Amino acid sequence: MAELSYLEASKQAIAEEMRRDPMVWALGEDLGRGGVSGQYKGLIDEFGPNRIADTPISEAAIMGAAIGAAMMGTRPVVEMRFSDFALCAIDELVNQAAKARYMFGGQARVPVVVREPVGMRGSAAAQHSQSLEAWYAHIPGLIVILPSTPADNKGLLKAAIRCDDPVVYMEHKGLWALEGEVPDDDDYLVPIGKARKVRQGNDLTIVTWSATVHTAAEAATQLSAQRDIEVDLIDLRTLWPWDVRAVLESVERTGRLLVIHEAVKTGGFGAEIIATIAERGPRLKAPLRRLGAPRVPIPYSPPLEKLMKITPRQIVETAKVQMQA
Amino acid sequence: MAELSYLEASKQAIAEEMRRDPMVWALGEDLGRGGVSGQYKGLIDEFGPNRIADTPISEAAIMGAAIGAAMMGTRPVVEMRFSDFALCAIDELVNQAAKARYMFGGQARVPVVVREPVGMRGSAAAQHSQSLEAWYAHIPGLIVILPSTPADNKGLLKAAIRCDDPVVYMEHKGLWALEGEVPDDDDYLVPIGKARKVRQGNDLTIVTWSATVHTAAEAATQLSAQRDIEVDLIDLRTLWPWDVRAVLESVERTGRLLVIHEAVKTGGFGAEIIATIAERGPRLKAPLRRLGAPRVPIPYSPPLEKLMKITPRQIVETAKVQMQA
Amino acid sequence: MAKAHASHNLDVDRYLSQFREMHRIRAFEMTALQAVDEKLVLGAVHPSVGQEAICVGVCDNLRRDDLLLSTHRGHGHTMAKGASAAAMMRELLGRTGGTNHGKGGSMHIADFDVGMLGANGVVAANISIAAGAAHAIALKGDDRIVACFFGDGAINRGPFLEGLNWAKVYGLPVLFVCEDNRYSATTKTSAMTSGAGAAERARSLGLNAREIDGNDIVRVDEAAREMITEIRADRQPQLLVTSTYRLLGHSGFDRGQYRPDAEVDAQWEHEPIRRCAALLKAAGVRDAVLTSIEQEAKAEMLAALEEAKAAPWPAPEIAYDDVQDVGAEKMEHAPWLS
Amino acid sequence: MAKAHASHNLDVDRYLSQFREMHRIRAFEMTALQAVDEKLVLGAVHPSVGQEAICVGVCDNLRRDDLLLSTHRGHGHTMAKGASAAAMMRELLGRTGGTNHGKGGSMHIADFDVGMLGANGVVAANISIAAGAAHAIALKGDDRIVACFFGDGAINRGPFLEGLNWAKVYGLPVLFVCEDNRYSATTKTSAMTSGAGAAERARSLGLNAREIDGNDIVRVDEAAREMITEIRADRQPQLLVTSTYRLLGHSGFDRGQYRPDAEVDAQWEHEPIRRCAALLKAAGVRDAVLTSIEQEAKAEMLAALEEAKAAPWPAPEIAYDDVQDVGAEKMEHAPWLS
Ligand SMILES: Cc1ncc(C[n+]2csc(CCOP(=O)(O)OP(=O)(O)O)c2C)c(N)n1
Ligand SMILES: Cc1ncc(C[n+]2csc(CCOP(=O)(O)OP(=O)(O)O)c2C)c(N)n1
Ligand SMILES: [Mg+2]
Ligand SMILES: [Mg+2]
Repeated sequence: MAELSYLEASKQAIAEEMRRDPMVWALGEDLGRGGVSGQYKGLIDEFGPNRIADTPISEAAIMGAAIGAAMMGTRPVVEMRFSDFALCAIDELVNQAAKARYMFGGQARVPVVVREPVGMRGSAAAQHSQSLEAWYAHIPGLIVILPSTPADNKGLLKAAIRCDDPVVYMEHKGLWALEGEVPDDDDYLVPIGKARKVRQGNDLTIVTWSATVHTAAEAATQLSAQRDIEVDLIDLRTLWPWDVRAVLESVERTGRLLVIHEAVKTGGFGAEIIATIAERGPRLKAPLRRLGAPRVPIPYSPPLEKLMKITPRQIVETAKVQMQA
Repeated sequence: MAELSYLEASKQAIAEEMRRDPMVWALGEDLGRGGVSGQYKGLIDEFGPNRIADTPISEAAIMGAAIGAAMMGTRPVVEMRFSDFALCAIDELVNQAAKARYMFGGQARVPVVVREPVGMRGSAAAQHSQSLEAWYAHIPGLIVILPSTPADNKGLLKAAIRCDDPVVYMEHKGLWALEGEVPDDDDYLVPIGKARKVRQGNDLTIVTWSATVHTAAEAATQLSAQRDIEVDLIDLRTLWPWDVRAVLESVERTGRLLVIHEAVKTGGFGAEIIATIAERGPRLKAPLRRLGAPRVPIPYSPPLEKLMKITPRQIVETAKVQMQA
Repeated sequence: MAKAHASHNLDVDRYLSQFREMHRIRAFEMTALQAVDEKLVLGAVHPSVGQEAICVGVCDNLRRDDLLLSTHRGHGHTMAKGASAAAMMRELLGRTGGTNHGKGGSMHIADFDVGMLGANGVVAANISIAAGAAHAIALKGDDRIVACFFGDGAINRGPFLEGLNWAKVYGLPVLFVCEDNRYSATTKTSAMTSGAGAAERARSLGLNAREIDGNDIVRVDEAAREMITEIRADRQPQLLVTSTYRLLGHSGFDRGQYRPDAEVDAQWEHEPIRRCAALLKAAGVRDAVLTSIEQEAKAEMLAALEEAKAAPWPAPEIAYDDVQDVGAEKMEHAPWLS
Repeated sequence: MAKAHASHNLDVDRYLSQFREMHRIRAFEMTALQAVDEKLVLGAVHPSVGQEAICVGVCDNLRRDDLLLSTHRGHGHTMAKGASAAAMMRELLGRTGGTNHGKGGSMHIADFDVGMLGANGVVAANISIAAGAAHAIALKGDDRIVACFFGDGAINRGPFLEGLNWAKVYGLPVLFVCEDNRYSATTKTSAMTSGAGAAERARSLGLNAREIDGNDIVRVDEAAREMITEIRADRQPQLLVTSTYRLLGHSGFDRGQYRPDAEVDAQWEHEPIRRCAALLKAAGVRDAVLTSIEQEAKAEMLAALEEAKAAPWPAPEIAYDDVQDVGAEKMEHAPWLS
């Protein structure tokens, strides 16, 4: 175990996988100087410019080329800088990467990992703050992962790189500096599709992912300390496939479910979770609930941006309402 | 009233709006020869090539140029041919059109109508069959409309053209030939955000939109004739804004809700509807239910493609289960 | 009419073989269109009738392990690269034994065994994928090359710029081939294309580019051979622009009536098979030989159609296969079963 | 060092005014960076320090009702087009009275009153939007033109091809301006760009293109004037490629340390304000005049910053305004209130 940042953990994952498999390479803008947030810093020294490849500002070609290179047996890690810019490469990701294996009748595999950092951070405004994970979960063929801790950002990224399916891998921009214990193990893999129990409780199930896990954990601490409300807090970690079993087990125990995400509430993946649980018809002590951003583009000014974010206080208030229902 | 096809109705809508407002124009590939399905046939004779504009195969520029032209006070109708190709213009639609007004602090308006026909039809396969309406409903700034009848395809398209917000307007490829009564009225507008009651009943609420409305209507007829199950059938017509009130009123009456769409079930807009209703916690007689496509790309071969489609039989079977719960 | 070639020099065996291949492609297309008319094929079929010389002239100069990326109009390329016409016909009919097990159809036809990495339903999308396939070759350091076909309409989409720039920046062995058949669906491409065209655009991106008559099999064959030889040696991308004409409608659904009869009729005079026949005759090949090649091709494709009609439909379960390894839905969970 | 101009011919009033404007831009940028350091501005700020001559030389030749589309590096263009620096500074600080009411910030700054239709956070996305704005002008038949700026990195994205083709196909009055500052964020653009560059690419698309020294205010001013005059008359798009250098880091977060000191130091010798000062001095303008212009500009921007700091934060309700007319969520329904 070592204390690493979320950023360092991802870099360790890439370095280990690149050492392990010469077919792994990374491509994206500015990677030679470390990438926009330093996620690749120093890798070029070990692996050289062919495997830590700078690219033109050509998101569509970055994705398209990665697909062709993946079909030919390499394992590209595609860096999209921010998930917002992946919108310049959606045809490639959704019409090509996600469908190639299927429409070619199983002849192709597209083992790409598409890194698309999400989320609000410091007045990044409407075109640099989006969390569109729900889109990808809706697309057959894609896997969707959103790590929330340094350890997961090692274990899930390694699992994603070893996976033969195209993976949309969404780190959160606000978590790069977060520190935590990370296993040194070269083969430390976190299984795709398994949720993580952050905190055990019997009163209210909270399901969330990415940076909001930390907001929810803070709220859970407050709820326990101030109200004796014990939250069963689940970090979903992967949206597709998602851990229905873990969520269902918890909700059957607590009778209460709150799903929280930073993304816009309307049409967010929280809806899928609520709908799936509602369809199973478990016995409930309170209506199922979601918290998410309003259906508003992310504003720039700090106090306005703050209004778009889920706060511990909101979670506490919502939980109290659910406990009273 | 005249008997018109869904296709003719849309053409009438465009022609009337173009006569009414010289700032309305249409642009897209092959429009001069009527467009890929004949939706524009003959319009060039009345309005000329500047207002029924052929374009290069440049979806991104079609959308981008429409945005610039809309910000400057014209009202473009953007033809994307199939919704699948709009994926080549997602940055323009989502990062630019949807956000321009907001991020410029109200200085811009982007009154574009983006026509993106959806749905499966006759072995169109994985890249020509998608229904991604849920994506757009998740994006602040966008309006999402899916007409199911000729009358609506006149009234909603006219409303969309007169609307100052960007509208994603999704006709269904399988409905072009559908005939129905269409009001002659030049000012026949169907309000955006109001659902249509297709059939009145007190046993089970079915909410759906686009071509599936007709599948559900057939099932409802069978359920009534064979089982005395009376379906309250709601054609949502617009997904954003959607008519929560109409759905809630119905579910409170029937105690049962089934949402059906042609799109992939996972992460489809059905999840949003189920989640919204679940959060309100109405008294239910059966668990909320959805029907949608499996999370599988659309296959080509007719018997496989058929497996992806909702059938009246499935609806009937699901309704019977809900009635027994 | 065929341009004069030094027919005494003509490699008769080679061009007889290419003549046969062109006839096989044409017969495949005509048979496929017949299957469309008979509603045996429901999806779109984009025939390459009139463009056969480009398919054959280029692909005949590729090795089996070279790679090919194609378009919606991909039957000719695929056959010329060596795929089985019978399996392709089954694919068009959506049957068992189709190249893609019936899951792709005409627009997604692929045969990885012969290096054919797929037709594509999105215009120009194959360009950056081709660059990427070549990128993998470069990373692995082998000596294969990639051929990437696209139409004249495709040069107005972003991937043309991004993909050609990519191939040149990284020094990737791709032969890009633009089939300029003058039309983009119902639109005259020239009216929607600024500047001097594909070759000039490619040159501005630093690629060597050549423009040739794409209906002249000898010209195509020679140009492709030279360019492929260069590319295999210097690992730099090039563009071959071939002028041709789409003799039929855009697809099986289109009669192409927006084009004046006179224009179309004139083009039938210049079509590549007739021109190749003239060359072969001038080189001494007897009419009967040529006719029997044509007849054999037609018979082969009709047999392929009959055989495809008799082939079984795919089992329902395969609809759920090959989506993804992790998180694949199972047929047991299919909505109508639950 | 400044190239020699025929200084006896120099329109001193004109270039004094442009000198002042360049200083105002530089002072704005330096003040904005100071505000970043003081954490008064949290978002990215991309300064145009070193590129002021392009902003001023081009925009000074536009009419107020002409239109402008800009990039992430848009402060200079916006000021040169006539926007209020005070309102821009408020925008950067996210305050009431900002050009965008604090909702856009540096990367989305816009002032429709002066025809400035927006900076853009997506590289190259403004190109097709600019073509569309010109398309509207053409449909309406008025005589305005559109100026569209982008960087050297932007020419590798699809919109460069699609947008320039569009403008030429429809005959639209756009002056495209490429600011070639040699870098795309931390990457040397030349390493990622094939062929002879932006001008050659534009020519292959049928546009007239000129390449000039973008640090020479007189050259920029003259070239822009000539090109704008032509565009206003013949309604055809053109491209002006200006070579320059990004003297500072990519943004307020970047110190630009991947560039050798010697390279950067050398470029400070060629920067446009110093060169303009030399010209004006040679034309007889006294040092004191130039110095006082610089001082005034700095004082103006420091005052703008002070004023912005004192300005109130926007009211929470406006976060919910201007999303859309139909189906807008209301603040009452905000999650933390429900
Ligand atoms: C991105 C995209 N836009 C539109 C279409 C619809 N479409 C299919 S083929 C075609 C014309 C293509 O013209 P060209 O590239 O010249 O190829 P050709 O059909 O002439 O072989 C169009 C517009 C598409 N498949 N993909
Ligand atoms: C589509 C897209 N990709 C990546 C980025 C991130 N990014 C912002 S500015 C920039 C460099 C742009 O270089 P250039 O066009 O030369 O403009 P300059 O910054 O030099 O003015 C990059 C890569 C972006 N904003 N948009
Ligand atoms: Mg063509
Ligand atoms: Mg630059």
